[in-house]
Amino acid sequence: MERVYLDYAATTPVRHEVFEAMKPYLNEAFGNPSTLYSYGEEARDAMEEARRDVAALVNSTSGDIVFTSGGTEANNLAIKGAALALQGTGNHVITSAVEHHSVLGPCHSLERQGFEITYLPVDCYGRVDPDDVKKAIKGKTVLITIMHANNEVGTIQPLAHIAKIARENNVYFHTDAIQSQGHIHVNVEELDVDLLSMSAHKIYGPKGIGALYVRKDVKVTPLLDGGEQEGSYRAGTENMPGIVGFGTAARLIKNETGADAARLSKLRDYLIARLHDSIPDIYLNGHPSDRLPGNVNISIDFVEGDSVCLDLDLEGICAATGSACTTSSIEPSHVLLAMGRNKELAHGSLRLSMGKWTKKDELDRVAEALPGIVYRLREISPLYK
Amino acid sequence: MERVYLDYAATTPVRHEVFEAMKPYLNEAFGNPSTLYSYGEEARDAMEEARRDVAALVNSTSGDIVFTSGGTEANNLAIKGAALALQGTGNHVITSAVEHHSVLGPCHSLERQGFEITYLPVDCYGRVDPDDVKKAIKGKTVLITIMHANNEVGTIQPLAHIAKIARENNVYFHTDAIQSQGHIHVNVEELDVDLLSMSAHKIYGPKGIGALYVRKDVKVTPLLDGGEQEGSYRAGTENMPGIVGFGTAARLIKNETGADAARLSKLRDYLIARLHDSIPDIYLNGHPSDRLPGNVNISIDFVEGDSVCLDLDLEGICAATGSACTTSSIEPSHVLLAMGRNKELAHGSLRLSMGKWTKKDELDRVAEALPGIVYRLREISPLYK
Amino acid sequence: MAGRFSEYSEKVLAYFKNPRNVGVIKDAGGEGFIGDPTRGVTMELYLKIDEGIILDARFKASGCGATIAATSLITELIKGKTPEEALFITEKDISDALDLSERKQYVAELGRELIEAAVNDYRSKKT
Amino acid sequence: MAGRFSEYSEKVLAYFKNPRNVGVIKDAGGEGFIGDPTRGVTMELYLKIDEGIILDARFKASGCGATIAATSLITELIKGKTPEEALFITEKDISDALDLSERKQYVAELGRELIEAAVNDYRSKKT
Ligand SMILES: Cc1ncc(COP(=O)(O)O)c(C=O)c1O
Ligand SMILES: Cc1ncc(COP(=O)(O)O)c(C=O)c1O
Repeated sequence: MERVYLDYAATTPVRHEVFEAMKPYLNEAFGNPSTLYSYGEEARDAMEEARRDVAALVNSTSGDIVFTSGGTEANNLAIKGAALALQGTGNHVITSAVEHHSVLGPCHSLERQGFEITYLPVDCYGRVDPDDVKKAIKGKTVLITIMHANNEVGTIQPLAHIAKIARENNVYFHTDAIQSQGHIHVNVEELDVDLLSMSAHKIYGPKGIGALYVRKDVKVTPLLDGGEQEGSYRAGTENMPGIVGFGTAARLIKNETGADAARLSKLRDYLIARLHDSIPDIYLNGHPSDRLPGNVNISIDFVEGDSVCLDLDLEGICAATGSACTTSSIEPSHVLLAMGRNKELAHGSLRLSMGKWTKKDELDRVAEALPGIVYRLREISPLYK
Repeated sequence: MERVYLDYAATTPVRHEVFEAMKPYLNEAFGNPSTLYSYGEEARDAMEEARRDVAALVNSTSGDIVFTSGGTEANNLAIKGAALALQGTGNHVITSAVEHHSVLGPCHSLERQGFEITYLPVDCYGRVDPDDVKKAIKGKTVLITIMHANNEVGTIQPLAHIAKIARENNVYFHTDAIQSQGHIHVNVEELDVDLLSMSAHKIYGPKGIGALYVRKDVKVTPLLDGGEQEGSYRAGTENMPGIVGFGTAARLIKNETGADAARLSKLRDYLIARLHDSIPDIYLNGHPSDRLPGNVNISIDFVEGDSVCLDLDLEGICAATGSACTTSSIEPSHVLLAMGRNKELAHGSLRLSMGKWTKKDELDRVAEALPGIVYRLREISPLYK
Repeated sequence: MAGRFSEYSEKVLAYFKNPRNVGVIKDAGGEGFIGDPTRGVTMELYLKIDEGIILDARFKASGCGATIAATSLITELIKGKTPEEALFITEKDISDALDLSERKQYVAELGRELIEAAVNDYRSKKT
Repeated sequence: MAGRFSEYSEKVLAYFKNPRNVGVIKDAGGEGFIGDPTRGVTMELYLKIDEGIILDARFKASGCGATIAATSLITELIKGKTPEEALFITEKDISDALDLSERKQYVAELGRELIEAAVNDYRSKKT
């Protein structure tokens, strides 16, 4: 039985072209871009080409791209780095309740260091109201960080609107674009952001490499001190194969974004319709249209998402739930709770995220398997009477 | 003309076996170890095997190994992480004047946050005197960080002795073992360290992956907040190919350390002798015997190291100098200055670092080329009268 | 978005795939209810007890795979025992029988409480 | 341990490999000394000046490849010029002639100062 992979939002396979581009840097071309002429020059050229490709994906220039070890580091660098750099002028940060843990984590860490954080609410689709942003701004606000598209429910935020407010109030604006980059149009100028986080393994590149766009003259205190790599924004010997892989992945996806998005949006709406037709008591999470092309997220009443995923997995289908197992219970998704779902429905969430290689017949397999699974689990469930 | 690579201390080529081990994670096996059953399980197993291999290289257990994005991050995590975790109990850190920038950088950053740092002097061979460590300890000392072997001059520090002092005084002890791991015997129990930094690209593994050994119950505040990866010491989707590559590199080098060290020590002493015989006014930097097997570092009077390296490079030989070009001058190596070399000699340093594939005839080529280069540059130099 | 299924043993998977004794018993001699749907774990246990022997046991459960597996396992473990004997089933018995991972120990703990609740209910009904 | 040679242009490399006019001129009409051996950059320029024309120029230099290249280049640039004309050589002239990278601009700056020093020495000797 062929496996059906519907967890592209978690991580994507590496494209073959990406692997081929990385290969030399895992074999003979082992130079360190910071040293040496003959070996280092090739490495440096390849690195700068990759930087241009990554920059181009979000319409920035290569001088503004800092490579990091992934999206998590990019978010940490942006948030803690900007907050620390501006510590003298204020200590208030605005974010939303539906951010990724790698944004909320740094915010909590800043809180422990005496910062005040405002976690803005969202509407039932997961959207931040720009008016709320405006109201939250104080004299001591130094940073606003609102994600571009949500990783669980796929909802796209009204970023340009929020950026305008940030600009008018002279506050840095960061966005976590890790789910949107390459999948929908992302343009640092149109969005007018100061900082934007990226990650390679969501666009068919390797894990362990990401980037932070830092607009010229925006101040960020480094997280990793040491050598002068990455314009002194980030010390450490450069992950050459990763950087070259990221560059290739960015270059390839750039021209495919439009067509992929159109195809996936159709598949997405097809799957949503089929599931609605065949399973009672399910609810779409996130915005019905203003959402990532490849994202389907439903709450299935009376069952726990973890058990649904396990059953799907046993049928060869990889999916995800927003529920997180801890050592004493299962935590419902903070995103769904913030959107006003009750805890029971928040527990029953299932994310099916599609990508470049998703075929319609794979969705058909899901649409055929899921009703039986839900039926079975509801029969066992004491919540289903 | 075959290139002669004598900059193994900067970075090493990736072993073919390492590349082969990484390949599946850059192709079909793209699972995320934190998610999913079928895909994730394989990734998780491979990750834990790699963790065991990395642990074994320094005689620790896999539960104590935290993967990082490289040696620089490992040093930053150890130093800033431990200092911040212990902030309540004290704010004094002891280090040495000859540490790598990725240790000095975090120390400077702590200084800016109100910590007091003691930079211990070294003797003419680059060694820290354990008595100085003892004298430097105060009531508010929370951390001692002294490297195992120096990256420029190869000198090995009397670590076990220093660790004993740290233990007696109940102070955390960290060591940067990035130059020693795999090249000489490294054992966290014999050295009795609490924290130890490693990096894969110095032992024929890939760039962009490293590890921090954290002794059980040692407190370290994470640098990267977010998901619960790496036992919550380090958030971020795991760099699977890097981790698997590091594990393989560690496993392979473990059994070769003794034989490699014996062979390279001989080659090292051979090259030192030949250079001494053929070039006047050169001086060996570092300890004559208590040094890394593959490290040769000389100061060449009357010339600048940068120009020597460039000339060597033009003859197909890759080497390094301790001098660092800045935008207004060349900075002499801080390591050589700390060892008492005058600035002129510190400027004339040349590091030739050997590795697994270094052959005697390559050293002969250097021994033949270098005298002419030095002669030529001295003829141009106004310092040589 | 984490499933962390790789921590599930073959034994958990076997019970999860084919849970034995699903259902409720009307007018059960003893009933136990444990857990909280808002925390993602709910277990129900129904006992049919005659002449001091648990003749039949049925369950309903919602939660992670281990929760469903453990509740099903419990129905098997206690059938044929007296309520007093059932109380001797420990957290460790459940955990061992299912090869539960460290972070799933709480499921065994809840399972133990579930048995207790059902037996207590039986006792209170009897008197 | 950084060389950063990749920032060196072909022009720098050409002058570095085959520096023209290495040497000193005894009893030179003008001499310039710039730099500091403790900072890794030293340049010496010697001018032979007759009837107000720089007939010959020699140099010595120690430092990075760009330093050596720039000092050699300067000897070529100023030969045949009057000292006054030599002063019109700008930092940019040197930088452009060698395609210097941004972080090596200081070498062109020092080169400019070197010419000035030698011309000033010539003037002070003349009076
Ligand atoms: C929205 C969002 N932000 C941040 C991250 C973290 O990026 P990385 O996995 O590269 O650490 C992810 C994915 O894991 C994400 O989906
Ligand atoms: C002694 C020492 N510490 C730290 C590092 C930094 O490690 P990495 O290059 O993996 O960031 C290096 C090498 O660059 C080193 O030689």
